[in-house]
Amino acid sequence: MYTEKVMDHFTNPRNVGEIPDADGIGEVGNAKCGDIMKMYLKIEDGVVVDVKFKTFGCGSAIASSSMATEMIKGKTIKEVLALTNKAVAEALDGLPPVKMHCSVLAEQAVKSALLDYSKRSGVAIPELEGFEPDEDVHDHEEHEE
Amino acid sequence: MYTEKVMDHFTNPRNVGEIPDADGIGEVGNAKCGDIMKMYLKIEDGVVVDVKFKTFGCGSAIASSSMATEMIKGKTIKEVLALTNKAVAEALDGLPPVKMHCSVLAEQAVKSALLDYSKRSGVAIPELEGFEPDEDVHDHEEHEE
Amino acid sequence: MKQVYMDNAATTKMKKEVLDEMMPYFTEQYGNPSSIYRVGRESKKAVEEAREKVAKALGAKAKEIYFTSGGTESDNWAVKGVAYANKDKGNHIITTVIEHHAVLHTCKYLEKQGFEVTYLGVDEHGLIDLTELEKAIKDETILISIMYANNEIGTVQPIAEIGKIAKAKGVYFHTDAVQAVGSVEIDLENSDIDMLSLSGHKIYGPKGIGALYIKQGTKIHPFIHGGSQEKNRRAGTENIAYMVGLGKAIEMATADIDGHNKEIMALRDGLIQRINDKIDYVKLNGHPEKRLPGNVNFSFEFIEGEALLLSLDMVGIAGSSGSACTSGSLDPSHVLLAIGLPHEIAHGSLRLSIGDFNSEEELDYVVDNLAEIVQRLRNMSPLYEK
Amino acid sequence: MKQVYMDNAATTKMKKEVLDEMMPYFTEQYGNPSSIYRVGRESKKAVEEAREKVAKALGAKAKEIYFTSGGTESDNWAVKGVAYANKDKGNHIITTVIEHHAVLHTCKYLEKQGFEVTYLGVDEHGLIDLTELEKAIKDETILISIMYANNEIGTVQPIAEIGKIAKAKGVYFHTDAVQAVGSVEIDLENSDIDMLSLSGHKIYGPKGIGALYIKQGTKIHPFIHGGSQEKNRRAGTENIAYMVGLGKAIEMATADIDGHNKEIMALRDGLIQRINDKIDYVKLNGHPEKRLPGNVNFSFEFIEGEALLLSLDMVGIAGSSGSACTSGSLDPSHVLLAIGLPHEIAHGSLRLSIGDFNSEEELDYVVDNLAEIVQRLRNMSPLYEK
Ligand SMILES: Cc1ncc(COP(=O)(O)O)c(C=O)c1O
Ligand SMILES: Cc1ncc(COP(=O)(O)O)c(C=O)c1O
Ligand code: FES
Ligand code: FES
Repeated sequence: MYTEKVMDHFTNPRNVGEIPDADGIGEVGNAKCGDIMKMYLKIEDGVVVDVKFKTFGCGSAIASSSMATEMIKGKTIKEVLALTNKAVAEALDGLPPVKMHCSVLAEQAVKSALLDYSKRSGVAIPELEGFEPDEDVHDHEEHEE
Repeated sequence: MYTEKVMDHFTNPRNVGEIPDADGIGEVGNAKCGDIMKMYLKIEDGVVVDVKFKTFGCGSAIASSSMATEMIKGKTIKEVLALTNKAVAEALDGLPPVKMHCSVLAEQAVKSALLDYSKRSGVAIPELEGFEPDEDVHDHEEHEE
Repeated sequence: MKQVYMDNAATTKMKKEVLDEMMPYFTEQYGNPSSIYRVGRESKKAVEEAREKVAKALGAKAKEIYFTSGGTESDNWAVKGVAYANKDKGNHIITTVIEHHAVLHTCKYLEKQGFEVTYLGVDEHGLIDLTELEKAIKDETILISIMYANNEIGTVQPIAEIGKIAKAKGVYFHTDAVQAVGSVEIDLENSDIDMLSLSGHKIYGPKGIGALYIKQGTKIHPFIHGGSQEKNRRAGTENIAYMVGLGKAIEMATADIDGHNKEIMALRDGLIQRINDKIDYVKLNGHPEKRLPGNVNFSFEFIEGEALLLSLDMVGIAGSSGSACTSGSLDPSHVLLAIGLPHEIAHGSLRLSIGDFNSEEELDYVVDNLAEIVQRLRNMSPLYEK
Repeated sequence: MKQVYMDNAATTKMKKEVLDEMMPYFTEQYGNPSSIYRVGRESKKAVEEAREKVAKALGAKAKEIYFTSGGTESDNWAVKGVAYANKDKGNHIITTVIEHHAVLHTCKYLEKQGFEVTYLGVDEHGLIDLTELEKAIKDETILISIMYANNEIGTVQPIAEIGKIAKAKGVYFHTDAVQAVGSVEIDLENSDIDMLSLSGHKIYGPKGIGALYIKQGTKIHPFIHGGSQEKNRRAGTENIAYMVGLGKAIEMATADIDGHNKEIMALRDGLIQRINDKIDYVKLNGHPEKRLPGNVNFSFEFIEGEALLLSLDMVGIAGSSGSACTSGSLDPSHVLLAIGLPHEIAHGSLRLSIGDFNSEEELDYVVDNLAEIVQRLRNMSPLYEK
């Protein structure tokens, strides 16, 4: 079902935890499954010097969080902004179609954290203008197909 | 499916054949399956001294014919008239429900032959008044259930 | 690595005795039971003997037992067959929100075909309310379909009482007993059940065989039309080997239900005890007493089920979150939501279902690993310690 | 006693290679394919590999193959599934009078549910008339269901032409290929077939497994509702062992159809020749050329089929009169009546169907015994020498 990469990141997730004095914190939830991801960024001179996450979610959500943190650590904000969920999924050697949205969660968590940083620090991030992580984030309705 | 008795009478049917100078011949057909049975009687002094049959039909029709001939040979007309299809089936240790009508064929063939004898010889057989083997004897219609 | 299979409610390993009885029908006994020659007659005999065994296990008559391709087909047949055969009388069906999808999705389909369906709710333990059931019955009601025991939380419904109500109102009563057979004494002759579904692979028989009990006189359409097999009611060349297997499996499963349950329940209660002792923020789902002897279903707060299952799998433990059928889905179990669990708690549920091959010593292995895994996942969870 | 099995059109003996591949799924590989743990994933993999094999054998895509419980279910699904899914478009179905009961009785049922069915007749060889087919299509026509090859007389229909007509008129085309698979080259990707039914036990696989090919984009309802197996289109816990068996069986059956047919046809033509030479008042039923390689169907005047079958059985020969499914019935075969045989001649018919396990030397045994039996029964018949 899952690739070895996914299982590796799921079993030994990188950068789990919190950053008490984070510069930006993003929390997103996925309307489809009710899972929640929280991302903490430490940013110095426009560079992500540290990142941690906490995830309540499925295996691929955890693996996606872990992979995303690895992919953005040490990167500039610009570079981080370029991170797409597709890139995360590819870095994991792919996700099952029904699990692609878990990688979206990771992308959104990162962007949310950057937005928070922008708000707190006053550093404008024009690319995030209009960005809103899925609106019905906490809509936990069941939806029978 | 069939009892040993049925299989015995089917494999080694008794009294197969024709009686060229028969005193009574009965031929009946079964509307349900299109099978045909022909019964020849030789009657002397009110006693069936010889009997033969020919049957175009299933295993239990052949066995029923054979058994019926055995059961009436040497019997008086009165005794023969008492022969029921149930008795034939019982003598065969039973027939499958769907095959009970094959024994009816045997009973009717015997009665038809007696009727023929009565007509030819002028010997009245009051018990057969009104007897008519199944009317639509040659109705070969298919009947989808 | 140690392998501990704790998903016996999803499917069971076939027993050797069952397979042994099936084997001849995979080799020399291949005749078509509809044929009149020897090898066909022998197949026919095997089928009828298997039917006798199923009937005997349930206190039914052999002619009331029809073989199907599984519990799902049995459920489809019962519900659709009665619905279409009785639509002149009415178009209303009553079922519950916690049925297996085999009944639920069939009902949803029938709704699109013009039938009306009432889905009864359940209480926090998964029990229906008999008064509510009675109230739901109306003139147009033609069928009540309520499962004997739930596959996820193990709750056993008051089947006798439901039957009485159905009978009093002249409504057909179907019960999905796929999970109940072998765990609950069933005596159909002295019951008000009109139809009952069962499945082979839940009782150490093969997967892809089941049966539907249809009480004599029940008005029901065939579901699969064709040849005259199964007395013209279920067409298709007979799966002789599996029928024989089901016969053997149900014979074994019902030989000593009480004794068997005692053993399984000892394991179950031990497992529940240990989990309660060792892990905090947990909740046992389902009814404390009216539950299947092998069913353990816990919610672990702050974590998600799939992550839990994957982690257990990595140490060789096979469990399930809700029903196996929903594992492709993102929604939490409809059963857990129906008993009132909030979405995120329903999400963090684990079913461990104990079967005949489980042993006392496996439980320690499970609980030790489970405790560790739960802690690890909680440490990753943004909801924990909040 | 010598045993000669000549009823391979009714069912076949499973090949050893097929059983061997199935065995692990009866023992250690018992996981539910819907589960995410190891033993479940392995089952899932086995199912998908089997699906690939079926797809490859038919020139289809794996995702167009759905496993069912047999040919009968496949036929029911195709016909009912399309009927109900397209009833907004129309309510008219076209089929033939010589279909298997799995299609015929399904159509009869649908007639009672408000559908209209045209049953095309056939000529003396069992072939439909394409012009008649074209004329029968009207605006309300939603489905044409015509069998690839007939099970009783072996006649193979002009499937490509039928497909073209169906496509031109925008009508779905289903074909029951239960008897054709393994005997006819089938390349679904380059065909106008929208649905195709097949069955395992006719090709040396297990009884109780089949498949329905559904071309992508076909509008069809699920037939068995429930869990999300088979991409939500055919619910029920998977019969993994049989799926694997079907995969292997179809792979073997289609590995070298031409070479295989040559062998079987040599036997068949030898048998036909010998019967014609040795027995008088006989008539070969079915098409002289367009027939299945293993099908021999003769009428023997003046005698009745069951008596013939019983007598053959007593010398160890297994044959059939018409289809196995009608053996409980008193009516002669609907197929033989449809090709114009009078009732009493249809009644005296015998199908000997040759399979992979038959040998040249068995034929002598069959013909010698047959000649003797026919004579014996004729001597008992009031119709003979009339
Ligand atoms: C309660 C219940 N009903 C029906 C089914 C379906 O049975 P099967 O898997 O044999 O189709 C199951 C199991 O899957 C079940 O647990
Ligand atoms: C042409 C045809 N269609 C359908 C079927 C039914 O297939 P199954 O026996 O797998 O249900 C058969 C055989 O019985 C057949 O010969
Ligand atoms: S299923 Fe919810 S994030 Fe993966
Ligand atoms: S079936 Fe015709 S007489 Fe037996």
